[in-house]
Amino acid sequence: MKDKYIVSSAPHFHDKTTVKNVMWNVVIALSPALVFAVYYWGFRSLLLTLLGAVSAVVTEAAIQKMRKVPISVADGSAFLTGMLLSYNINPGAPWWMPIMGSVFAIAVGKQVFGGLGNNPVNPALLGRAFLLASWPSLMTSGWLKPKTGSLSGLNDLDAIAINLQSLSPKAYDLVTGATPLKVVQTLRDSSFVASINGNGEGINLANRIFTNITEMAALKNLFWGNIGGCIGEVSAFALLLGAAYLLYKNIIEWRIPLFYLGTVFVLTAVFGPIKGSGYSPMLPFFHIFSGGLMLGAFFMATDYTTTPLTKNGRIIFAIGCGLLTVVIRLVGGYPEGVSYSILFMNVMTPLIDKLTMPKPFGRIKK
Amino acid sequence: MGFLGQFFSMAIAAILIQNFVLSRFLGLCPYLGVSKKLDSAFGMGMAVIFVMTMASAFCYIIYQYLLVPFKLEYLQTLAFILTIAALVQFVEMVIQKNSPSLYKSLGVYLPLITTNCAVLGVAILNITPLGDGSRYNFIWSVLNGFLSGVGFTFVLLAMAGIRERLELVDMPKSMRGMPSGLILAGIMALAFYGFMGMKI
Amino acid sequence: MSFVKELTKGIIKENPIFVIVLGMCPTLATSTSVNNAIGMGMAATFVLVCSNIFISLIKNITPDKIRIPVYVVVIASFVSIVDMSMAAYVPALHKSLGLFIPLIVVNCIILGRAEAFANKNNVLNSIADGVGMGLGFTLALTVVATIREILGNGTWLNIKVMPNTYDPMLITLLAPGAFITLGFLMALMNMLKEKK
Amino acid sequence: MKMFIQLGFILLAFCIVATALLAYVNTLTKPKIEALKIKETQEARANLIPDSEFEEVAGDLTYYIAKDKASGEIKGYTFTAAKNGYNGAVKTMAAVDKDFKLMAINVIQQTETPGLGTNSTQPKFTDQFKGKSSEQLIVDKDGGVPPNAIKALTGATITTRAVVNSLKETIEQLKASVQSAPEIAVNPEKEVQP
Amino acid sequence: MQLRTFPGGVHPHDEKHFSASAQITEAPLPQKVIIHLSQHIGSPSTPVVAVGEEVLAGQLIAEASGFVSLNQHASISGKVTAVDRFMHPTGTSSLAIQITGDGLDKWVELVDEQDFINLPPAEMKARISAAGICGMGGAGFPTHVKLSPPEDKPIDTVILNGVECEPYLTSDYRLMLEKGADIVTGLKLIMKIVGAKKGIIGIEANKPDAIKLMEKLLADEPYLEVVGLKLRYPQGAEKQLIYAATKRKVPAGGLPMAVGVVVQNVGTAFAVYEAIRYRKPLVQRVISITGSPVNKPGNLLARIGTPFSELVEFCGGTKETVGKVISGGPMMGFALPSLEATMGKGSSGLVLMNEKDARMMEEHNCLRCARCVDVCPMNLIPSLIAAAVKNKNLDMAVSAGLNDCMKCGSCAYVCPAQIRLVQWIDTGKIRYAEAQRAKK
Repeated sequence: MKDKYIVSSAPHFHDKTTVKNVMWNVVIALSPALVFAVYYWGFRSLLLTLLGAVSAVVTEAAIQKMRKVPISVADGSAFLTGMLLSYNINPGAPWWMPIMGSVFAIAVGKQVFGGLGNNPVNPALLGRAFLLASWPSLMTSGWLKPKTGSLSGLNDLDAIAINLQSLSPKAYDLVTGATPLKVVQTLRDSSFVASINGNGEGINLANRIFTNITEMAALKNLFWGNIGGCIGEVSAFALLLGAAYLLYKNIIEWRIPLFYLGTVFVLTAVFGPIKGSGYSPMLPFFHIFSGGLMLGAFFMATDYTTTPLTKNGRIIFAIGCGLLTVVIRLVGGYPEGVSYSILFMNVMTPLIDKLTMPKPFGRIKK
Repeated sequence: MGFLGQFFSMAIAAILIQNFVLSRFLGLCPYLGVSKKLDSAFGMGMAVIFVMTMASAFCYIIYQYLLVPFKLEYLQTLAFILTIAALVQFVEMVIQKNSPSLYKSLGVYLPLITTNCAVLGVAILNITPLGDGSRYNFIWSVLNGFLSGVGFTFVLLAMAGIRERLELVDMPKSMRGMPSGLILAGIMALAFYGFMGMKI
Repeated sequence: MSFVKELTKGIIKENPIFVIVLGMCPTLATSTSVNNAIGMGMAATFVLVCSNIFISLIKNITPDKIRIPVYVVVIASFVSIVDMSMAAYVPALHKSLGLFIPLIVVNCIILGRAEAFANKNNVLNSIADGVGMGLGFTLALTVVATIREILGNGTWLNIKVMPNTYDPMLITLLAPGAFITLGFLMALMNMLKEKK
Repeated sequence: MKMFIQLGFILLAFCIVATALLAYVNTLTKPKIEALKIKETQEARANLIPDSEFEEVAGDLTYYIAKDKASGEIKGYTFTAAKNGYNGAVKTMAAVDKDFKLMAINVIQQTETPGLGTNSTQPKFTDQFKGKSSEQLIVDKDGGVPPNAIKALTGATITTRAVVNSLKETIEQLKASVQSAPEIAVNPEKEVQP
Repeated sequence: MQLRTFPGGVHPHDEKHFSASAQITEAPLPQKVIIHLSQHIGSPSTPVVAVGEEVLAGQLIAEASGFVSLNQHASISGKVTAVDRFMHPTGTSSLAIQITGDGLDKWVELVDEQDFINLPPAEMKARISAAGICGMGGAGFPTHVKLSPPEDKPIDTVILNGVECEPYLTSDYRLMLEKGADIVTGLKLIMKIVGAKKGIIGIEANKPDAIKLMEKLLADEPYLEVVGLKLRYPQGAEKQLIYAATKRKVPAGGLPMAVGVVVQNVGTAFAVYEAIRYRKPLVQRVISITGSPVNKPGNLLARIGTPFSELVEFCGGTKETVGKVISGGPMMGFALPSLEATMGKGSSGLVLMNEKDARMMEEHNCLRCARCVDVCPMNLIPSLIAAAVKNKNLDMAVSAGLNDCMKCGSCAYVCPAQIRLVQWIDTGKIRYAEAQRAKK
């Protein structure tokens, strides 16, 4: 019998989506944020991002060569990991930071378990957690000021500054020298409020900064990225642009971002205000646009490998992420909790999968 | 802070912040040894919660009402380990007699618990003075034992979930078993870092 | 001949940590500095040797049924002795090892050697086994501690070994670093074993 | 049944031997340990306020009155303060002078993050407390202005706060205690000569 | 019209344009036919002719060897020249009867019963059984068995499957357009046999003219209804079709009769009509010969047992190098090593693919992207089953739903890592069957 034709099992027809185009599409979706970062902080952000991405690729290739398995860096997953890792780094960080992070992310986060698809947690976030644990002071200070604005996103600094400087020079430093979430975290800290001024003026002052930072003008800066922060967290607008592309391309699914952002929105609306400050309807928007939430919700919490398989599982996952993010932001030791919440929920993913195992069609409940 | 608040903060600390396994390095042998399957991890976890709670109670009583009055604190280690060993034996016997099905699911893990340092660890920690010099009273000792056990079980289950998943993938040969288990524990410890410094 | 064999096997071939994988808890907890590691190793070695001697001596007079409780009593006694002596003579070390000294009682290595070796062998070999295993444990601890102390603090046995420009990788001193360091060391052992 | 009793006896015998042995070791080591403990705290106090003798005042707050060895004049007070830091309690031993200004501090117990919070034991950190009154105990991150404020440890503001705030509170407490027990503080005649 | 559907599923490019407008044409008489003894689910038929015997078209050449079996008839007149193993439409080799034609196409005598609609159901069923009809959608379940539900499972609804959700295939579509009235009659006959009160014809939205035609034909029939269905694969699978059309869920491991439904393919309904009215055995059917390499893709009315090579030749041969030949649709069909296989009763199409489309991609690690979970119409986790099979963990595979899978291929279609999920699941099913046998 002559075998002329290819014999394989069904189906003989395939969707066009491949691992490769999924990964590179995510890279494309991430690039607007980089453009914004370069605009605000200069070419240093581009350099750091490339350092992270390239060292991730090199690490992956080196390990695969050592293991004598096919080198698969062309699929873009290592590049993406490195890029995401750099996006979580301060644009003013030393040049070796993204390299160390990427090497750790790829080696410990991914290749230990056999590479793409096997990693239990998001390698980029693991890399960031590693950097934060290893060099906490370098990771949490030395923010670069955006070319056109202030670190905390407060535009009318001069007006506030006069009032502030007379009351407390340190509070002035806070407003001018910290990222928006750090400002809010400090304002929530009763010992800070008590220490700036004993006779009640401290509280007034805290309330005033709190109100200002959640006002429209400051929110606009958050939206466009005219603030201090990590490379990729810069602009909510740029990230939403990329997210829309991924949603359109059907690469990410709406459930995780929606429920994640929704949970944060609701919880910060209820628990976000500080004692004594009036209710600001803009506060939940502040929380949604600030820090790494956009980046996390659309690009990290949607990572296929480390999120639950079922739709219900993904909803539980997203709500968990939102809840933890708010808990860490409001009462935690860090101003930002996005990466830790996602990491934690990544660890919980197999259990969520177990709990939400779907019932086969037509199977009767026992 | 009321009782509930204190309970809550103790729970957060025992489960998330100062988890026995991930932060205090206690109970690693069963953590690495019995975390290959979710079912067995669950059985082990339940057994550990039970024994840790009981051990906290008994060791506290023995320390407070036997060793301290007679100035025999130096017998602490000996007394505790014997108490725990006897307790485990006793529990095993009781369960075997009264609930064969429970014995079937927990029985294999019980003897292992005697040498689980988490149990002895919690007993000793309960009688160790806290930062301000005070010690837990009986109720809080028992709760501490219980909550620490819950924290242990929690990470054990999470670990078992991940390892069950990793069973199905192609891991490098040299990483299989203990090495990947340890690295996973490290990753989990990092993931739990977000709760550090939480003001409750 | 057999004495030497029993003595050396614990160091590499049957290393309690890397090969038999026992006694993880103290390995991870006390390897933040070489100093602590050696202290812990010595304490455990002392208990291991003493309990091995004692158990080997009494192996014929202990009824099999209460073998384990007796071992526990013996081990716990020696641990208490070490605990008290360290508190009296090396208070600083005692303080930094803290909880993990009484926890030597439940260190699987000690009960494991009692059950697997001392119970079946004569006193002399039991001493050799105890010393060998103890040294192996100490050695393994020291290796882990060396990596952690150098990377995490830039020092070895409190002597500065890294240049001043080195920014210590703090994670190696923390719990995650401990797990990951030991994990990689074990993977390395596996790789070496595979090559053989 | 008989066997059980027999086994029980053997086990009991072992326990008794063990207990006896431990009791013996205990008699040897206990005095040493206690002496060490006392010596340690004494040394710690002596380091804080040299050339003094210390007198314990027990109460809500246990503190020590330091008197000059030669003149018997009150030089100040030492006490310990504790507060939860990043990871458990941070305990500090401190000395204040008669005006309740800090003379020296020593962080004697902490389990903070290695490399960050652990730096609280280093002189670089503790030296800046010298001469501060309780009003001046403010962490710079909380709005204090150096040199009057305490410069926070890099990456360990929470540890710094634990030290600063525990001292601040305890000094206030000390002030109250000292003032409510005037007979000891102001009547040097009552003192018993060694 | 409200379009209905089922949960899960995929939406592959339908690629029906190649042959959708080609009218059904009769294929020339083949010189040789090969009639397989097992073209159906159940025990193979028993030959009743010997080599060398002369046969007429429509003559019984192999009879059912039990209740769940099928009669086979000669599809051309000629001489039986071999009873041997030949290539089956699924690409394997199995026992078949070869008839070399005499070119005369002499038929057995057929009737034309005028009052066939009023025949007693038992007689109808006997005629169907005699005609050797099986499900013509591909699975090949003997129709007379399907129409004999046990007493305790009353059937209230008959659904005609005009979904044709497989990409490329158009044979059912053309049949509906050209023989619509006969299909409706077939439906009524089936309803009569099982005593159903309601008849539904389910058609996907990409065949609007078929829907329109059927609606016109059913305009005066209060108990018959056309249900438009959203474009989604595998809507033609029984359980999915039943759910889409009636919202009833067939229990796992159960048959449609458990929820009072019988599903028949539109081709089957046509064959039932012909069998009851003319006593005509099933010896020919419509098959789509399609795909980009085919010069003149078409829908042929061809004799059962015609070699595929002759059908392709009749369609003008090929214009580019063929990479893959698929018997059936591209989602569930079988890739053939060569064109020497012959069409069977379940052959609804032959799809040819050029080399570029046929290229196999490398299998990657599973990304856990969960696309397979989202599309699985049976609500399973295909990636987990496949991984469990790969790791020889049969218990896990079974508990994850190995035996619920109907191999529709939706999961493998969407998998970005190109994992051959169906192949793994198939391997699992085979291993499971072996394990069960070993247990006994």
